[in-house]
Amino acid sequence: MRVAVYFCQENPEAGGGVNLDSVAKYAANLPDVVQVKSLGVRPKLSPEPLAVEIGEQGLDRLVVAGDSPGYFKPAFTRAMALAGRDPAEVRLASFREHGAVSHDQTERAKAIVACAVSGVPFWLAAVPKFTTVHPDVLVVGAGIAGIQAALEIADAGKRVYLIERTGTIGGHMAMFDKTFPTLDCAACILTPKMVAVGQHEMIELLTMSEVEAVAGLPGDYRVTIRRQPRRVDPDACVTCAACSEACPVTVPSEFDCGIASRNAIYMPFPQAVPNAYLVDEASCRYIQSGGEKCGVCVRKCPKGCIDLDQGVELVEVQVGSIVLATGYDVYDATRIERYGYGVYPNVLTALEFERLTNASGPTSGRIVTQTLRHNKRTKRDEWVFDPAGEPPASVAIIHCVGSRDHNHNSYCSRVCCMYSLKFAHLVREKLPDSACFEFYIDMRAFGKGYEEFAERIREEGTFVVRGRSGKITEADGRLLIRGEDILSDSMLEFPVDMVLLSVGLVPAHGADRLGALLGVGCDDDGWFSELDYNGDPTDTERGGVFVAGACQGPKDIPDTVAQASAVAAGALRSILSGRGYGSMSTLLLSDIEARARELAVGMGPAARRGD
Amino acid sequence: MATRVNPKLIDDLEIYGAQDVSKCYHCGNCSAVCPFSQGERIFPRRSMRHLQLGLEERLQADLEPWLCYYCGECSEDCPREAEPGETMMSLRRWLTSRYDFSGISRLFYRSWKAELWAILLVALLTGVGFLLLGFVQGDLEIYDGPGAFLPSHIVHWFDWGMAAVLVILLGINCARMWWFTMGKEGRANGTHVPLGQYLARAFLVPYHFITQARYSRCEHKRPWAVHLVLMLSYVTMLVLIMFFLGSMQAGPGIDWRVHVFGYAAALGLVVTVIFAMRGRVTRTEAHYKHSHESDWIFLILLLTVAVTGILQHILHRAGLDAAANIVYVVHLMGVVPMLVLEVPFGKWAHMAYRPLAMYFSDLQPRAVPSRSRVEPVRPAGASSGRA
Amino acid sequence: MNAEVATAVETPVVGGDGRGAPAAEKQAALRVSGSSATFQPRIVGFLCNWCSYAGADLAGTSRTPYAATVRVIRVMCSARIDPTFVLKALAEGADGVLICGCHPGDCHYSEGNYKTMRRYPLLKRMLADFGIEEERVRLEWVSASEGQHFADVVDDMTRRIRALGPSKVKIALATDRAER
Amino acid sequence: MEQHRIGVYVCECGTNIAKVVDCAAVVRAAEVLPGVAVATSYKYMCSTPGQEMIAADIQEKGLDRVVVASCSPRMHEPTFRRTIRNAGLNPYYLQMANIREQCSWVHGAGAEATQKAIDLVHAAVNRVGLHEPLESRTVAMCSNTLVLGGGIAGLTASLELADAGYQVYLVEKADHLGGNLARVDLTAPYLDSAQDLLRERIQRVANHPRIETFLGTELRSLEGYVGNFTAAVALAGGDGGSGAGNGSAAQSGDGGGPGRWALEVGSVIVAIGYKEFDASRITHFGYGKLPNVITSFEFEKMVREGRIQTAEGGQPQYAAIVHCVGSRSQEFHAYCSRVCCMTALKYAHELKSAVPGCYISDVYIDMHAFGKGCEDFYRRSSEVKTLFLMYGKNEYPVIRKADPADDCGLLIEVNEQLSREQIEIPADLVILMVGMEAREDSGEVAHMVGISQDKDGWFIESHPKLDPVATTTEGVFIAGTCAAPKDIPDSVAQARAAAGRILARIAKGSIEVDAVYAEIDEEACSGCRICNELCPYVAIEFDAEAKRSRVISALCKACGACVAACPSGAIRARHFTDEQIFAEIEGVLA
Repeated sequence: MRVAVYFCQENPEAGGGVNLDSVAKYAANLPDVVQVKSLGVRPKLSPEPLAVEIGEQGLDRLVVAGDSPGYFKPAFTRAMALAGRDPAEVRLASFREHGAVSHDQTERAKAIVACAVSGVPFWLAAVPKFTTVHPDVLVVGAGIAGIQAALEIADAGKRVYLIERTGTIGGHMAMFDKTFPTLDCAACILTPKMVAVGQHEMIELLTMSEVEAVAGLPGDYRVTIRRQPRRVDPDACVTCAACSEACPVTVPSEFDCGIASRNAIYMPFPQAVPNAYLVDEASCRYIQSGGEKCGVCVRKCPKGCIDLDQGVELVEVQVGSIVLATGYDVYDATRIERYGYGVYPNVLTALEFERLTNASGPTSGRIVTQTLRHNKRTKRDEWVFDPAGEPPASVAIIHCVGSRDHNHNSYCSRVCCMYSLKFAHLVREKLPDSACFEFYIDMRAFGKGYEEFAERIREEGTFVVRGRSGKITEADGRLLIRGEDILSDSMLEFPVDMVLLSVGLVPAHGADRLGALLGVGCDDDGWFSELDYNGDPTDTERGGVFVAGACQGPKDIPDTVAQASAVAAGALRSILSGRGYGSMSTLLLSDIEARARELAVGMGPAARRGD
Repeated sequence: MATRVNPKLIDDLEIYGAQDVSKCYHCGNCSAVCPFSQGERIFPRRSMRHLQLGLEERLQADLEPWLCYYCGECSEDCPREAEPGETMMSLRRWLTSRYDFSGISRLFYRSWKAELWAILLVALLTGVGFLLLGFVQGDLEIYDGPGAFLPSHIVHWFDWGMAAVLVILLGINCARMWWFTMGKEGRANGTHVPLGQYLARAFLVPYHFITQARYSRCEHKRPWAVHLVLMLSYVTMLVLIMFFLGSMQAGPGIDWRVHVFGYAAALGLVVTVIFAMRGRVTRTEAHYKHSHESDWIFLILLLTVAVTGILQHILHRAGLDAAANIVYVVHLMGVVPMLVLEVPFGKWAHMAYRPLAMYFSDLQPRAVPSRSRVEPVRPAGASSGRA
Repeated sequence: MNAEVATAVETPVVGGDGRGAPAAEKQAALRVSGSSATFQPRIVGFLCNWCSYAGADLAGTSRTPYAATVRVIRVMCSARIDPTFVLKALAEGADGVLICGCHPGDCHYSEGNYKTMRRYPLLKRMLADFGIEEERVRLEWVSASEGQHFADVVDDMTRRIRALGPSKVKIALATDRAER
Repeated sequence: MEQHRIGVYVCECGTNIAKVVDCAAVVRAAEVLPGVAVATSYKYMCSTPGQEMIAADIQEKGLDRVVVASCSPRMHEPTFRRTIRNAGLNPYYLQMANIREQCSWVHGAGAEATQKAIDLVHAAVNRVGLHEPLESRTVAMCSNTLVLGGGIAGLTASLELADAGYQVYLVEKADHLGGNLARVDLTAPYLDSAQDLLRERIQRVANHPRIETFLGTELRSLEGYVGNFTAAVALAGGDGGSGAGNGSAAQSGDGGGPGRWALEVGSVIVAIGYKEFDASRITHFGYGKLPNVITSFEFEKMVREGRIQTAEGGQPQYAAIVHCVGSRSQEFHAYCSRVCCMTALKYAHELKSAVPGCYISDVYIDMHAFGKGCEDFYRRSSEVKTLFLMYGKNEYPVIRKADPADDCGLLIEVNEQLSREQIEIPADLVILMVGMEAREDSGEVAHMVGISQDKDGWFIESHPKLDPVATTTEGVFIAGTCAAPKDIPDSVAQARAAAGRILARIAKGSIEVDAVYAEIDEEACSGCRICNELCPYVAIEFDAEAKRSRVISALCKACGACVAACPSGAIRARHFTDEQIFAEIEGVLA
């Protein structure tokens, strides 16, 4: 067999990755390789001359190597056809796609080329050595992904350590009002699972905890967890609220995205799990004053379960598998000045609106504009959401805020279109006389029942405008919104009472640090990198470490849940069989070469069927 | 009747500087941030669309490119780096070449070498011509008065000749512009603008020409200021040369009544040109990011003219008449190509097209149905409403 | 204790209710179309757990309004519905009985609904003997994806029974009680 | 009848119920009902405090029956059963009144809705008094799994289970593995090799000791219940296809015979995939009539074979790609097929590569570039000057032959939305991005394994959000595109998810099955055997000596058909007894 290797780079930036010269040298010395050519970045290929070359050289197989070499494959395939060779014998050696991204992964790149040359799929040859696996599992992050994964594994009778950074599990989903497209309330479907987690005998729930350090090898990790003091005994607390009623401090509530306030000792929300109060160190007067002032909650607590002097605790757990489900944060809308978020009181982000329209939110689900109130304590006028406030007569929803934009995040956040439509529905449902406008670029309603939902929203009388609004300014107390209505070929400029910004998703803060601790890479946008985009969307380069949900890339609830269960499968697979995969980094070039050689025998040409 | 898409047009426009137009995914951001995008005149997005689709007829009839002053905001906010501002600029270049009957402009924009050679050629001819004139009838040692190397009255006549040529060339192109944007379009949708309106609104041309009023409405003010100074200086200079050349050239004493204007204008020209050049080198401001070769040629030419103009004036005052005369010839070698080439066929044509565009865009809504056939040409846009 | 804490925050929203409005209109419409404006029939619905009950739930999740006349009793399969259930319901004063099952061929238990289908005519004959208008008992196929259909069925049946007026049995019962 | 101590709990469900139903009134009405000891309402009964409230009352106030008036029992019955079990009550001492889905969400605020809620609660109270303590039985969990469909989803699921060390029977109807993906050359958005992905999976499956592959084989019937199914598979349509893999081994035990196997499995994964939309159904496109109008899969073949050319054998100078063929339309399929947009962009790149000079028009409605790396992929295709044209939903472009004078073979006329122009696009080759459809045999399969389909024929998951791979039938799971259109990563994730659910069960070794089934009072039974024929699950056996029928409870699925049919009223449907239902009837009509 006579093989030729062609190097071409699709992406100039990514070209800086592996050391192409040394890979080329290596390729030249591989058996069967008769020619190696470097075609540079985005080469202009024309099949005809290639065909001639193939004919002259009598080539049986071409290997196209580089970052995303698939961009050039069709040219080679056609060349093979023109030269009368088997067009299926064009093999890809995709560096980036197979994890050879940086300079120190040149060896990996060589292995990828070696596999392609011998016509063996890389993932078939590149299988790390198996390791024995400790039966316990660590799940990091207790949003819906973490909860789902933890429950599935625990239901199989395996021990799960579920750690969560905040004081309660539930994540973002617990903040939502309704969920698209079926509009059943998020609480109704999530709280049972939260309760189940709280009650499950196989789940060890550690809230207010973060991964501090990771030691050990795949299958046997020793993880040190830093546990912030809750300062309230969750088992003793009966959530009687005596403490919070006594607490003199009020600060914006994180759970309500700052549109409502809480005390320094508080419950994130009524259905929180663990269902107990906790003390916010940053705002607690006692702690800030070093025990000098206040401490009234301790005196008020009928069960004496508050210990304001409780300290940080380091917990070490031994686990075989680690599941990353750290989820996402929302894009900081203040970074886009022209939308005036943070300047105009009635420009809200999606999450703020979720809380506003939520039955358990500060206005009991009434959609109202902010009203100016005099705060006696601070002696200042403040904008507040008053349940008796004025409902907006018109609401504008702007899609793709911080997404699909080179100046911000170039990627699509995947969920915004649908939740924006959901908002439109909620507005029209609760305020039938109000007008609602959606400014979108592409209506990405791709899931099961989504397109139908989008149609329904239009029928409900929401004005759906194709064209992203450019600016928001204030005009006599109302918000003046300006944008192009492309489909009706006209400019729009009209006042509204409320603007909702469909902010995109960004990786949760600290995800990069966690990734570094665990040796899990992140892509250019900061999302955790999966092992293989298509084949292994929930595995990672590091053996025994899995990713689930939005921390791997924006996702809606069904896709997140599916991934969480998939991860559970991965963990259970290795637990039940007692053997798990090691890390890719432990693979030696020689191993892969050897394996590729033995597999090459009996590895026929590509499956070509179903025509 | 459906219009045929021409995917090749964007390749052609690339030569005029529109490199990124294909990146646009039509979010409408640019139109929304542009203060001029209003009512019927929606741009830059719509123009970008016409360009992507290669609808030449439409583009040729569009006035929008002239209504954009390239403040650069749309380009800064563009989510896809499609450079709407630069696209509008390129469309202006393209339109200039379309309006031009001779095809020279098209040649210049597609090959800067050709433009350069043409300028050099004309400059050479001018130089030779004036040297002959000088040596035949005058004395190199005399700058002014009897026996002057280049007597002002002759140069003056020459200037008027120039002006006539210029007006004719530019006039024809302006007429074509009118035909493309008003005449043909009007016919297409069976309307015409009554002559009365043309007369009533005619003041708009000088108004916009002098004040650049529209430009001042852009978010960024500085480009407007710079442009205004440059333009006013240029016009002042033109007036001085056209009507007061005698007293301009007179010397060596300084005749403040005229020269003070000369100094102001010269200063204005030099400063703004240098400012523009600096901008195009540093590329900090959006509207200076991309420079077409023609932009550089234009600036360099203008600078030479200004500098030589000042220099000959100084030399004359310094009593170095011979040197002054030589520099004067060089000066004319710059002026002439500028007038016969740049103004009608090059970047400078916009000083005519822009105010005209304002004028026409003001007139278009005033069109009335012609007695003949009346039917709208655009498909009525479906209402955005309860779609 | 927690109950108080939580309920204290909550005060039911009245007005500004989008879902309520259409429902109300609908009911108004029903009233005028019905023979007697005041009469609100009571219909007992026997729904199979797998298709029809899910269908009725779907009507809920997709907020499809329908008349508040039907009272649903869940059974595993329409085949479980013993004729005596229907008679019992009528005897207890129901103005109508609605039986819903999966579409023929879709039965979760493969052919339960066929049995129902076969039983139905017999049931009708029985009713005729008792002198009960046959429109008061109705068999409908409602699948898990037919929330709208279920709503329509209920509304339609409500309209028809309004036209019929209260069931004789009911009146008899009423007078009966009155005498006692 | 002995006095009970019944607790009635009315859920406000935030405002979902409270805004329409006057919960306080319901509570007042419930309080006075016979046997009711406690009646109260709460914001979220399903929340921890809510559940704790019930538990506390059971212990402190000695409740022996519980009624929860809230959402549909299909949602929270398990939750509250668990609650009262933990509080020491038999889980079947619970009755729920559905006052949300079937009351507050479908009725306007007012007396009627509240009255209905009261009636439903009354019925529940009546009924719950008659509930019996039932014990759900645990049955053995067979660790074998049947996987239907050898596409990427089926392959992935099989490997996941087999790698965990459990037997898998992989049944593929076609004569080869790989499914629809076998026809694909490159995957969007990174243009990696689909064949490598597939070869890796197939190779591993082929060499896996725990996977038994049946090619050209289909499911004929599925008997039994979760953990204990018997699947009959047989060669498709009698003809062997390419033989039955290595399937002719041990398994062809009873019910076997040539080309037939009876497989003992504990769970079933249905991953039968999709079929492509038939483009000839849309007349505007002239597919099948115009020579150079082809479907995406036909183009895929061209790419694989390196022969991207027109019917006349020439190189296309203009190519056009039309999106949403059969998808997002009123006449055909309302849903979006989810993968076509990215596939279309892939084709644009492939064309650029194979036919450098070619001008490409991409005619779309909305560009669904939502996945990781997809938006970037979209940007790149516009950078290489793919011309994107937008048409309106349900305003199909019209494809027609060009005049000989034109420099192209075909013309596509479309009302272009972004320019509001009626334009025509030159094309020599038109690629129709055909959408996904449920397979013809999906109905059959659904019926055999006992799962339901939505209006489009996709299989219905037990919960669209929180349970996307389980179905209403215990032990039967769905994965991949047979549940709805999906791209490769999502299909793979779902396949693993299904495997995960099964592994969890296997790990436990046994599963609880519902305690609800029919039983025959042998005294009352007349031995008429009517019920024997009636039972679809042959769960009723006849004892010849005793002349009595008997129910095999493990097989009984509690449909109650026999109960209604028994002339001597000898059969009781546990938890659905006549008395209980009568009580309910009295309740709703009280």
